[in-house]
Amino acid sequence: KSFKPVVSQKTIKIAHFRETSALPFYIANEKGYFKAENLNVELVEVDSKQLIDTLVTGKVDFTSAIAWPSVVGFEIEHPEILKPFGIMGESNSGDTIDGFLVKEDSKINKLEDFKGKTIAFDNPRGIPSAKMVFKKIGFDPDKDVVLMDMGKDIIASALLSGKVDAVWTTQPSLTIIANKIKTKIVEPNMRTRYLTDPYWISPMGLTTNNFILQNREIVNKVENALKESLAFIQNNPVETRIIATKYTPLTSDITEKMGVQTYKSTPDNQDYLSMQSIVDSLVEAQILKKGTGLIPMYAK
Amino acid sequence: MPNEFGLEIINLSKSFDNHTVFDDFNLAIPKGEIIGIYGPNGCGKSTFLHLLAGIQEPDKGTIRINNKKPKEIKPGIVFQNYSDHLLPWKKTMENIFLQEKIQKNTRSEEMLDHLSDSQKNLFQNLYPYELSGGQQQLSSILRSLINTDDLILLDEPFSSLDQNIKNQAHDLILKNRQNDRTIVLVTHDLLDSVYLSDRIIVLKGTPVHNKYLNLNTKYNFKDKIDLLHSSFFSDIYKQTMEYIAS
Amino acid sequence: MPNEFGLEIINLSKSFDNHTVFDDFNLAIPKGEIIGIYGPNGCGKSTFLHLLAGIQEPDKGTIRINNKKPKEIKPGIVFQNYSDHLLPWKKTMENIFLQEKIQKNTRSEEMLDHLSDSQKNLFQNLYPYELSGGQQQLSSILRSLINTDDLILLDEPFSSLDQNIKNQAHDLILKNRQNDRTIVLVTHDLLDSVYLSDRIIVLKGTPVHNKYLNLNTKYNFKDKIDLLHSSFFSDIYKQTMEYIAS
Amino acid sequence: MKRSKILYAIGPIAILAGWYFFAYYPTNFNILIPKPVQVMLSFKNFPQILMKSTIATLYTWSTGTLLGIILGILIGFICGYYQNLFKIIEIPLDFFRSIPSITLLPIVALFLGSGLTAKFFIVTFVTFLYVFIHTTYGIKYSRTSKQNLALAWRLNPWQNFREIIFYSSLPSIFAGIRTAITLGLIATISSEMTILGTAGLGKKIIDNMVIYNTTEMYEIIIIIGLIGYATNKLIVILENNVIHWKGH
Amino acid sequence: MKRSKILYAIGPIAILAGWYFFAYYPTNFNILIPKPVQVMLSFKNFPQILMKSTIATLYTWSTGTLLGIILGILIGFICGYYQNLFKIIEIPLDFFRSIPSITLLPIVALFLGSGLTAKFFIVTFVTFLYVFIHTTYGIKYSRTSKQNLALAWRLNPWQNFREIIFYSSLPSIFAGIRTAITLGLIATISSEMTILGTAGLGKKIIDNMVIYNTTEMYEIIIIIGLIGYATNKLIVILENNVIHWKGH
Ligand SMILES: Nc1ncnc2c1ncn2[C@@H]1O[C@H](COP(=O)(O)OP(=O)(O)OP(=O)(O)O)[C@@H](O)[C@H]1O
Ligand SMILES: Nc1ncnc2c1ncn2[C@@H]1O[C@H](COP(=O)(O)OP(=O)(O)OP(=O)(O)O)[C@@H](O)[C@H]1O
Ligand SMILES: [Mg+2]
Ligand SMILES: [Mg+2]
Repeated sequence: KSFKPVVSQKTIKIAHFRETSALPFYIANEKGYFKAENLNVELVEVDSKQLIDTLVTGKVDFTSAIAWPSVVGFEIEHPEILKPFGIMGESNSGDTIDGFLVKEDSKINKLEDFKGKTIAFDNPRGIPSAKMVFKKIGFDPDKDVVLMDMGKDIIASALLSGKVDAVWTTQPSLTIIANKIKTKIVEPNMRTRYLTDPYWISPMGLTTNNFILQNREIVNKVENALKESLAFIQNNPVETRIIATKYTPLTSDITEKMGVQTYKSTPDNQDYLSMQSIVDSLVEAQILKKGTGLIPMYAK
Repeated sequence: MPNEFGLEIINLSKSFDNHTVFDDFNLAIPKGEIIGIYGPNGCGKSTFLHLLAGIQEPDKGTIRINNKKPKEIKPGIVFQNYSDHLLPWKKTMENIFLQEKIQKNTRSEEMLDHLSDSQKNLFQNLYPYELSGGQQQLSSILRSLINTDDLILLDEPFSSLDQNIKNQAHDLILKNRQNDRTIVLVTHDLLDSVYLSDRIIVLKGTPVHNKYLNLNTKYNFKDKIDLLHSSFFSDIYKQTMEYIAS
Repeated sequence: MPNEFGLEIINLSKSFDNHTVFDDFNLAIPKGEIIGIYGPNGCGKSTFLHLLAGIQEPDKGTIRINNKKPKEIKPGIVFQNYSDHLLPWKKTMENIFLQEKIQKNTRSEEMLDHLSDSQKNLFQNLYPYELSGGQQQLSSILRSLINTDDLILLDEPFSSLDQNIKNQAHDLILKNRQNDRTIVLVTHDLLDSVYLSDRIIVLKGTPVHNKYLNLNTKYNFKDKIDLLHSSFFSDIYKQTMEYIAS
Repeated sequence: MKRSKILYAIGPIAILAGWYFFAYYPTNFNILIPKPVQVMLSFKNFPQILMKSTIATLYTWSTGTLLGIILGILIGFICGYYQNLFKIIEIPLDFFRSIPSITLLPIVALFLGSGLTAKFFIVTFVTFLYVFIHTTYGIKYSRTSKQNLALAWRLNPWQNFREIIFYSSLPSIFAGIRTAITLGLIATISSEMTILGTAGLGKKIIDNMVIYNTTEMYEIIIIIGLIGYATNKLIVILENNVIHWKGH
Repeated sequence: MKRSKILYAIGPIAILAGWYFFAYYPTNFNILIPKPVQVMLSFKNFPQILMKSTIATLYTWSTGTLLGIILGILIGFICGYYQNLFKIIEIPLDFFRSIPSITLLPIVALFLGSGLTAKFFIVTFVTFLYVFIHTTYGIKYSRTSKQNLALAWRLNPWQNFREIIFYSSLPSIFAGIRTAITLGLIATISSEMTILGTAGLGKKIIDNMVIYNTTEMYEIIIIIGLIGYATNKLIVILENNVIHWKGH
């Protein structure tokens, strides 16, 4: 790998795709935390599937949160390029991040009621965790329930037309659909309640090893700015949501009610264990061909 | 009581854009005749056949064939540009019998008796676009003669035929005369026309009004050579040329 | 020293699938002649013209026109199915001058002197598909005569013309004779052929070998009527018919 | 004429009626169907909210499509004439044609980035493909009689194209253009949905889809549909004026 | 013949060469391009890994497309003959044709659910549209001379269709079919990406995209491309055998 000289005062580019998962970056940008660190930051909007591509081809220096399958999958194909930092997820003490939506008049109120029912997941990562959860309560997840993937755009139609009995989705869809049609949320944050608490869904952001080697200082500054953001989220839930409205397509009636993910700037040992079990479950579910150790990826 | 006309045209008018081809044209022909139509290029002969065939609609006026409307009869027709009217996706023989097959689901095999073996072979094996012009025209004539009850329309049907095949075609047409069938023959060859027709209508440039020559051409000669050298024919020839030049 | 042939065919062979049309055919014609081709339907007349025009390739043999290869000359041509070979997207007059416009970027207006005003109007204002058959054929003849240097190919070019227009076409063709221009005329009308041609080649069914009648038809009559009634013509007529029947 | 206008109205009226019905009739999903009146009213705000996106979409679409059409006709002609060239590009074309552009997008983005260039490339490529195919079809099935004329006249390829083949192929080319402008519009909007770009209706669709703003979604659908319909109508009118020799 | 085979090889070889080049030449994106050899080797595992998905895709695609083609020809003929019916459906068709199916999907899903029915509906609808348009074009531009024959013979609509119009329109219909099978394949895969369905290559694409398994992604792209190419080739062979009267 070639070493390029450090260029000072250069613009730091951060890729995002206008989702709440990039909130810490939006807040740092909005509240001037990047500026305070003397960073000149540009937020670059890209397609959600292009985040890692733009990062590894050098078009940007950082990306916002990307879920484990992509990060780990890329690491397996091309080891030692990506560098995750921070973590994002859900916790029992935090907001509602995911849940099952059922029709308001549905008799389903708890996990046990799902026996014999069909559930659509708008996110393939949901299915392996759901299987583990159902196992915990004594179901055979391959027999007692039908779990299927479905595109985000049609889960509401599927629920309304009775094609499925429930849909499992995450924020902000959870709030949006609940807002739009008469539904109730069942078993919010099942992963923290039945698996591990907190349940870490993804890193907070990514950069590359190459970039760190040449720009360690900048990376530190970015991390500092994001730490400020996390504190802000903790202390200013209302303003956080106003900023979310500004940076995403979401309208205020949604952001006001929506749950915000739990973030942590540096994982500890317990977190690594929890994260690793998630990755392992992805392997078990055959979403990933094989796993990788997350600690080496995070280690500096 | 129905009238006895094979063909009756009343007050027919037809124009293209600003060019009037027929203007209040009237004609009545007894049943069962062969009628020759003779006239200069562009005087409306093909248009007349298209009107009889129901391919074009008159702007005004009435056409009756055996007292029926054009839409009620199913004419046989040889078009002036015959090669465009054979269907290239069917063998020539299928083309010849297609109209009959569609309309009556029969096949008048006896028609083939008039063909030589080599002609039969040709029509059986080749698609129309593989035939020579004259071969295409002969097959078009055959097609028009099969299965048609009231009306056969022949637009310059011998233009590509050699002497022998032309005679063959003449025989075919004469054999297919019937008491209630009108045959309309357009040709620039006056001898052919006189030879085949009972009557020749001579037209003279557009628009066609009610002034036209209506020549009786029934005769008693044994063959075409006799006819050619007869004063009967030279009379008709003179009358026709004079009328057209007038 | 180049030979003096306007048209030279050496060992020409041409088949379609398993049907041989020409088999080692040879012919040599002096420069500047009008040659009539006479023969039964399907004997290969149109195929011969297509070979001369470069539309089809011989299987074997050589063709020379004024000692040039077919690809080196730009012939004028009237096709047997003339109406298919006028371009419907251009007015008739543009069609008539198109070949010249493309090849020389000139416009031989003098050609129009031979037309009547009403003919000129017709060709100027109408698209080919709006013309009658005879009008289309006349415009095809005009197109073939304009701008062609070495060779003019006429396949049954009078089949749809009335008497007067046919005479007009005859005049046009005779006026366009040139010392180094060969005109090949295919027609089933022997009188027309004798009237126009210096020589008639009589073919007799397929395949065409080297047996054919090569009739000198130069004569000295004032007009067609004289010719028709001459013993010169009836001699040629007899010879031709006998040869074909043999 | 009056009667034919009534016929044209039947389709849209039926759709509108269906829309009204499903928006108000108590099905279990009528809540996801916005009320027609609401959608109509939302057009009031078109200038502020959707004008800019509409213009952006129209710009990408028209430029890319025009280029694709011209390339399609020209390369189609060249390939129709030089069969050898056609053989060279035939396999790659038929190969890539079948792959959904969403799959090729990441690869295209590698080479052209994910900006305007990639967007134009995709729109132009799609329209090119269909105009190209239909041009070659037009040439393939142009009448032998006309090509015999070109042979006898020794027309060179360009003369042949200009005077005969182009006109012969026009019906087929127009059919290709109608397919292409529609697919070009779809490609424009789809690529606005995924590829970064300043604005565009595709972007608005995604934004509204995320928040289930069905009213604006339907408004956008109507705008796109109207654009597609109007362009098709224009092309048909153009076609009927140009090809006066229909059937001959 | 040997020479022409070489020509056919040039395109694929050029693409392969380009692929090799970009996979090994040190650009900033060459790590995102899998090595050709790896992808070739991965075909070893095709039976276990992709066979089932391929069959699922082939099934949806072929069934939906076949239905769409038949409907397109039939309804195209009916509309070509009964201009009034055409007028009724023209506006809705040109309207919906231009809207990306991804936008219509939520609406379709409301009515047809989000299962196989919706998938078939979309594939059939897309193929129908293009075959339909090209059938009407074939009819519109079928030769006057042949229609004069139909008039003189007083053929009823069905006889006219069976004996004349169908054959006259075949070149145009085949062009439509070639467009339609490709778009049908694209529609199948795109809907497998979003609509529910256990298997299908579209699903595999999404799965592999998410985990950056570019090797299998490229394998799938190659499979789709080959399917598309092979089908196109078959159609062309069929076409050339059926339409022996080309140009006449
Ligand atoms: N494409 C083809 N395929 C097969 N046979 C053909 C083809 N073209 C011509 N032929 C055959 O070649 C022979 C000669 O045809 P050609 O058109 O030259 O005859 P011709 O002398 O012009 O006849 P006519 O006086 O009827 O015009 C015919 O028997 C015809 O069947
Ligand atoms: N579609 C059309 N548009 C305009 N004028 C037309 C159309 N069809 C025919 N005509 C005109 O009508 C007149 C008659 O044409 P028609 O074909 O009936 O003549 P014809 O008597 O058959 O001539 P010919 O002996 O040359 O075949 C011609 O002057 C022609 O220009
Ligand atoms: Mg006529
Ligand atoms: Mg001939």
